[in-house]
Amino acid sequence: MTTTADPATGSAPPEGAAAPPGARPPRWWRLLGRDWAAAVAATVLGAVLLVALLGPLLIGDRAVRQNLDASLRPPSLDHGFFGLLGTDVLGRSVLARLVEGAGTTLSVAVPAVLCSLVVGSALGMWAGFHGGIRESLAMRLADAILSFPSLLIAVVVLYVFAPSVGNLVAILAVARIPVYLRTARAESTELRSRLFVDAARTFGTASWPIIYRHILPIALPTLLTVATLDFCFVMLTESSLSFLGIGIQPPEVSWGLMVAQGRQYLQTAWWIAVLPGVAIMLVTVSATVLAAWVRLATDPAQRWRLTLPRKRRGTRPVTPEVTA
Amino acid sequence: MPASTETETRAEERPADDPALEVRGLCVDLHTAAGTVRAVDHVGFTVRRGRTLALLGESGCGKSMTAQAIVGLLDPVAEVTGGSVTVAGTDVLRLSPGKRRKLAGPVLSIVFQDALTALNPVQPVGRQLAEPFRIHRGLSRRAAREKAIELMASVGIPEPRQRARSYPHQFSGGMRQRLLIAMAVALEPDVLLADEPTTALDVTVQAQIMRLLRDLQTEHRLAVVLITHDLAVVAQRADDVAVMYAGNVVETGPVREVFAAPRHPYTRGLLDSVPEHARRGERLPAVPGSPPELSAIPAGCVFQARCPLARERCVTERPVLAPVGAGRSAACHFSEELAHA
Amino acid sequence: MTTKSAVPPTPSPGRARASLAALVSTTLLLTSACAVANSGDGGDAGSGAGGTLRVVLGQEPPTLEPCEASLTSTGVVVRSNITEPLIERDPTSGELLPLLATGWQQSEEDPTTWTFDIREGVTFQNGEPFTAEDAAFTIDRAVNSDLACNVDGYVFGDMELTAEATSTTRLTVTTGDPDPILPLRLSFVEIVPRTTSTEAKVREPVGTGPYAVAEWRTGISITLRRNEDYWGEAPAYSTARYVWRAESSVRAAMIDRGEADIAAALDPEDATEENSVPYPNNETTALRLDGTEAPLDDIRVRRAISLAIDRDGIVDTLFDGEADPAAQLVPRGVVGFNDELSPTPYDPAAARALVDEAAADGVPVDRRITLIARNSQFPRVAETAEALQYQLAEIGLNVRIRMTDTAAHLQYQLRPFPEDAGPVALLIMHGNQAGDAAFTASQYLLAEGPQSTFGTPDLDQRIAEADAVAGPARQDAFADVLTHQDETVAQYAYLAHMRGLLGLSPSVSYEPDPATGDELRLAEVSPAGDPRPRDED
Amino acid sequence: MTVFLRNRIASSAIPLLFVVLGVFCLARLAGDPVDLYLPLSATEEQRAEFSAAHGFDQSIPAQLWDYLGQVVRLDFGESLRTGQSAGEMVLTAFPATLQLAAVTMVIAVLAAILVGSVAAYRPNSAVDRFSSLLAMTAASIPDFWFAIVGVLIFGVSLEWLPTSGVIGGPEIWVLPIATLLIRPFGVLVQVVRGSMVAALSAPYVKVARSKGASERRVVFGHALRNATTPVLTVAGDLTIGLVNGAVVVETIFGWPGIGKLMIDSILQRDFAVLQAAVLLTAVTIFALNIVVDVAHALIDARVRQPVQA
Repeated sequence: MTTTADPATGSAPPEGAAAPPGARPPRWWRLLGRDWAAAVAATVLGAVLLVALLGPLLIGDRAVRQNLDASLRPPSLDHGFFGLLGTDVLGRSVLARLVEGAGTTLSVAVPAVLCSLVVGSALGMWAGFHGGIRESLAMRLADAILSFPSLLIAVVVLYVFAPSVGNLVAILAVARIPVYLRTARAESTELRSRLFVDAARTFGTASWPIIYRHILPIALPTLLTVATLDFCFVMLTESSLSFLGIGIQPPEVSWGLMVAQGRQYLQTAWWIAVLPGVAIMLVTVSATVLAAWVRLATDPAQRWRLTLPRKRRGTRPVTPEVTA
Repeated sequence: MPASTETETRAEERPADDPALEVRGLCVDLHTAAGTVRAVDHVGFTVRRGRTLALLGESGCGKSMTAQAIVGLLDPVAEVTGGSVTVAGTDVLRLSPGKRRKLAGPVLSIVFQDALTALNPVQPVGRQLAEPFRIHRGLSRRAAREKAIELMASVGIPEPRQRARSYPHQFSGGMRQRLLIAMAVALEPDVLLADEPTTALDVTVQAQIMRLLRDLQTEHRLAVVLITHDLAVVAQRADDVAVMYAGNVVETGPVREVFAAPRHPYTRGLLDSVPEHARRGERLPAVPGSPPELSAIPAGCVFQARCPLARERCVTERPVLAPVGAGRSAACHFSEELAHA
Repeated sequence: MTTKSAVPPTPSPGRARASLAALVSTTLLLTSACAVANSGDGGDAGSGAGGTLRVVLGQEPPTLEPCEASLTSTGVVVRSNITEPLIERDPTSGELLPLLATGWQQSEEDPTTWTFDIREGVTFQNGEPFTAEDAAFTIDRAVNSDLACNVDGYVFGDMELTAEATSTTRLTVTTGDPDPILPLRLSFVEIVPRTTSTEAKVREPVGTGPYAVAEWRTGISITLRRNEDYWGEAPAYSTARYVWRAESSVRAAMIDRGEADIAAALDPEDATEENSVPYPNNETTALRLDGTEAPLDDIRVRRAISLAIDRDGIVDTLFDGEADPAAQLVPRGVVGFNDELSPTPYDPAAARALVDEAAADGVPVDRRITLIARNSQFPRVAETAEALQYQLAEIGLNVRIRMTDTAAHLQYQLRPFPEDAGPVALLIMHGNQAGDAAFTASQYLLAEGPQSTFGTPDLDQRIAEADAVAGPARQDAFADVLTHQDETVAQYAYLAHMRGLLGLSPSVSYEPDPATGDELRLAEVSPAGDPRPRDED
Repeated sequence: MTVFLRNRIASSAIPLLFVVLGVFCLARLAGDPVDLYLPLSATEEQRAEFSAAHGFDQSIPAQLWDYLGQVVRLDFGESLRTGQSAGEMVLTAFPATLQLAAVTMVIAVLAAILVGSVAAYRPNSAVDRFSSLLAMTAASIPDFWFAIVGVLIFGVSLEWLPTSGVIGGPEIWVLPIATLLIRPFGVLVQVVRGSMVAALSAPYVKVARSKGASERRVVFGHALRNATTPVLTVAGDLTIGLVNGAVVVETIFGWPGIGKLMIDSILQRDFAVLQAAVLLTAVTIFALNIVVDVAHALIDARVRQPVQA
């Protein structure tokens, strides 16, 4: 299948262009360097990750240190580094809280997305690969989860059991499983019908190796794209739960909680809600941009797009202009 | 080139010996990560009505890109940087996209190799076959549909009226290729480019498809450019051949003469590597070594690295495609030596 | 999705197009035909005299059943608007005033019997005349029926009570034990006609009030129409319409925009001079400390907690100054309020010393205390909890916050308390709307009180004694109870006497009183520039 | 198709039962409603009486059995909070949510197809980058934040729109729809763009161009329909999210929809209403999934018929 190297009809790189035989593909950071948007996105994400990991060491207890006399100070240079982004109603440094919140936010969103990604994808690919009763079982399971009010689970877990980050992650993860399940199912159903899987199956290989070796690599880019979108969704849901009072519990702080609590001060102290909102936005936009880029960069059939000189990116895909 | 010997079945505005397609000095540049490289380098050839030119070469030699440049369907990384493509007396490269679209179908048409992906999977085939009539003839939905059914019958699809409602995945590979060909010849174009139309098919079906192409060519007096890597197909089907190597045409001429006495070491290498009779369906046999990367094409002869005859001159001076006999040309400093070898 | 035929029938593209068209038209139909929106009734025309008074509440009343009127969200609409009690209590002075009863008297010889003179010439909104029989019926329905009325539990507890009409204008009420404050209790009973169901609660009641229910569009609005046959002074507005928005900022925006004339309970950050007025709402906030669990079982720790709270700081920053630091569970104006108590000063050093002292005696002061507060209990409750948590942590206590919803909060508030909850500091807000500390003491101070975690026999004794007396002696007795609780029990670390913020459009004139949050008297609202005297007959 | 529908509907019954079961049990885990509905000082007898009257004194399996018996007779019980029939309350609230969801999704899908196609037509062009950024930003704005800012700007400062409510002309729809729209729009633009880029680089698009098809015909006649499948799936999921309760929008704008009803009944432990609401939304969601599947089949013949080997 892969021996037909002539790409005349596909969207593959034109002959010999991007990947001449034996040539190393351009290193990823060189590709990244060529795409300023992806480079900026990677920088932002890297910085956030760094802040989330190291920030708490630098800020000490400033995220929770209250000073009722310093309530609602607007962002200014007058009150030192930690007064740079103003204070909240309890006189806590918004900057310190943003730093502290980065860790909490990521430690909710990342595990939640990963859990639902892994469980949902595995179930979905398994279901799509086998079809039949197993497929409809998995799909109805997805339907059931989707139609189950996740708010109820949240209320029960948070009010009846201990409200903890772990429980929050579990709720968010379970609620998002169907999305991956359905996506993975769709991909693997389509792939199942392709010859190479059939061939592999007739040799008596067990199903998981086939799924792992043949289906996963092809379904993964789509699943990862969904996961990035979901990353944003999870952060926003966490915020909505805080809006309804059942999210992260103070004095822990997350961006979502900051937005939810700060919404009351939109008119009087915009910085409390807007800054964490911007942080959520920056992270999700960066994640999406980077995911789109990774998808291009890891797809041999699409990678050539990244190698285009900037000025030609926008030219229409048909009828080349004549320059001769 | 010898004039067509086929009987003319219909009146023609243009003189019979006027070339239907004339490509001159066509250059295509690729913009890659490593920089801009030339993928098609001053390629030129001529095809007359009713005749078939085979564009022969290994994968990656630029033959498909040449075809796509001619029909104006290059990917955005590729850019035509020079030359002319004259069809029906006009250089299509200088036309506006709109005017060019008007020629696509009635004048210039192309058949792609993988019919499964080349047919729209979510449209019934009848609708896809009817599309040229809707676009260029402005026929009503119903009339175009009738035309499509006729067309399906003419390429040998059984029960065309029922099958028109089916979708591409419900046809076998050979049938799909027939549909694709039918779509390409729907408006009886002057020039048909067939880009490896049989690669994805098994041997018996390949023969049927080639027969179909020949019948259609005879019927409509098509000028056919057959892009292939299959020597046997060239030998049986083409009148003329243009051998491509690393973006350059290295030898052209009537098939019989070129195959009998190649005047370029690459052509010769190709033929030599086929034991006695070239077998149909076989991949292009290996000439020792591999073609140069496009980014590292030497200054002199493009074939020097693999050429048994390579000498000092080949390193510094690139041979031009020069006449080596009646209707034949080769791009080798030592083509005379080959003639006597 | 597999079919057996070799060439299966396939839908023509026309069919797909038709289904798209169907989808679009269904959507349009759905949006245009259904009844939620686009059903404006033009009643929004403004608030001129005789126009519509527009009130925005925080939530839709679950019901308008009068015997549920002690529920704030029901009472604010029903009380004194749709229905009226026999006696009303002046929210400011605490004085009892005649309403549907013109006079009342406790029998000299039998202190368990009270007689009430019933006002004549009053008719219900359904045209029926109001008589003593209706009053007797209402009391019986509220207290003795199987309806499980809120007012029954809230005001009467398990009192025995019989009501009897001796004539059309005279009502006799008999209690099991002598009850000096029966008239006050009866001020919570909203009178309904005899024809009201005793089997089920009614959603849209009939009463004698200045307004009658005109229309209740579930989820959208409640419209009241002026009762033209009202026995008292006619209110200024011919109609009143209630809507509800959960977000304070939206309620404030509606006032600012002129979409509403009155908005219930604004948060401080949404309130401006132009759109709101503050009013004391009788609510007091405090931390209830569970004296049965270490380390809270040590009075030094409880006192330390009181010392650790920066009441002035919290009042100034979190409540925007719209509250007063509290020294007791009842606000001024309630019988039993002790003028001599002053709020514990903020003294973290002293508090820390107390904690250290307790720790030295082996009290496990580092045991984790759970600070439980309820979402939207009062504005900025989460911030208040965080401030308390921080201040308690500053004196060396280990406190975590748990925000709950009402149902979960109630489990901690009411006996029986959840087991294994550990030491709990519950943030409570107590509103004594009856104006008598007896209601507070029986709930919050008795050792076995439904909302009390512990107490002392001595305190119980004093409460019982105070409850039996009336007049000035009652005031002194309850004042003494409150002091005693502070000195020997210290179950509560008081926070503040709260004030509410009522959104008020400049186009209307209304003066909120301490009861406004529970009982918004529409008849007292008038267009601006036409101030109506409050009818305090 | 009928066989397919029948199987789908039949196979939905069991998960539906699980949903009902789950909600029933979880709701009871969430706490006893007795305290909420009885006065603070209610006596033990009153509590017992209340519990008995509503069946809370029985074991959960017994309660469930009774409940299922009622549901079969389409009796969903009575709201503890309002005393109304739970079924009636839910049916009154549902249209408001459905209207919001339907209008939002129609606008979101159409707008996303337009913007996404334009972006995909020239991948990585300025237009593409701008619209993708717009979409991503839209998708990452917290909805309650957007709603409140919208109220403050358009309701109070500019006075263009009413702040909230459902009484009035078409203008009352603007802010709630806009709030609901941002996320589905943002997500769908990215999905449309992604699948359109793939579709536009497919060989059949080249073939269409080789037939002289106009760019409009290429984009909307050939590529779009091929790109619909993922869009349809995602749009279905997003619609489910909306049907399951536009809680935030309903709360802020005072829309009497099912989301608000559901959260209220959760907070008020109003089991009958909660169960009826979940049952109704679950049925709707199952139906919606079936509709999406049928739409898939209508759009793509390969879903209907097995691929020929």
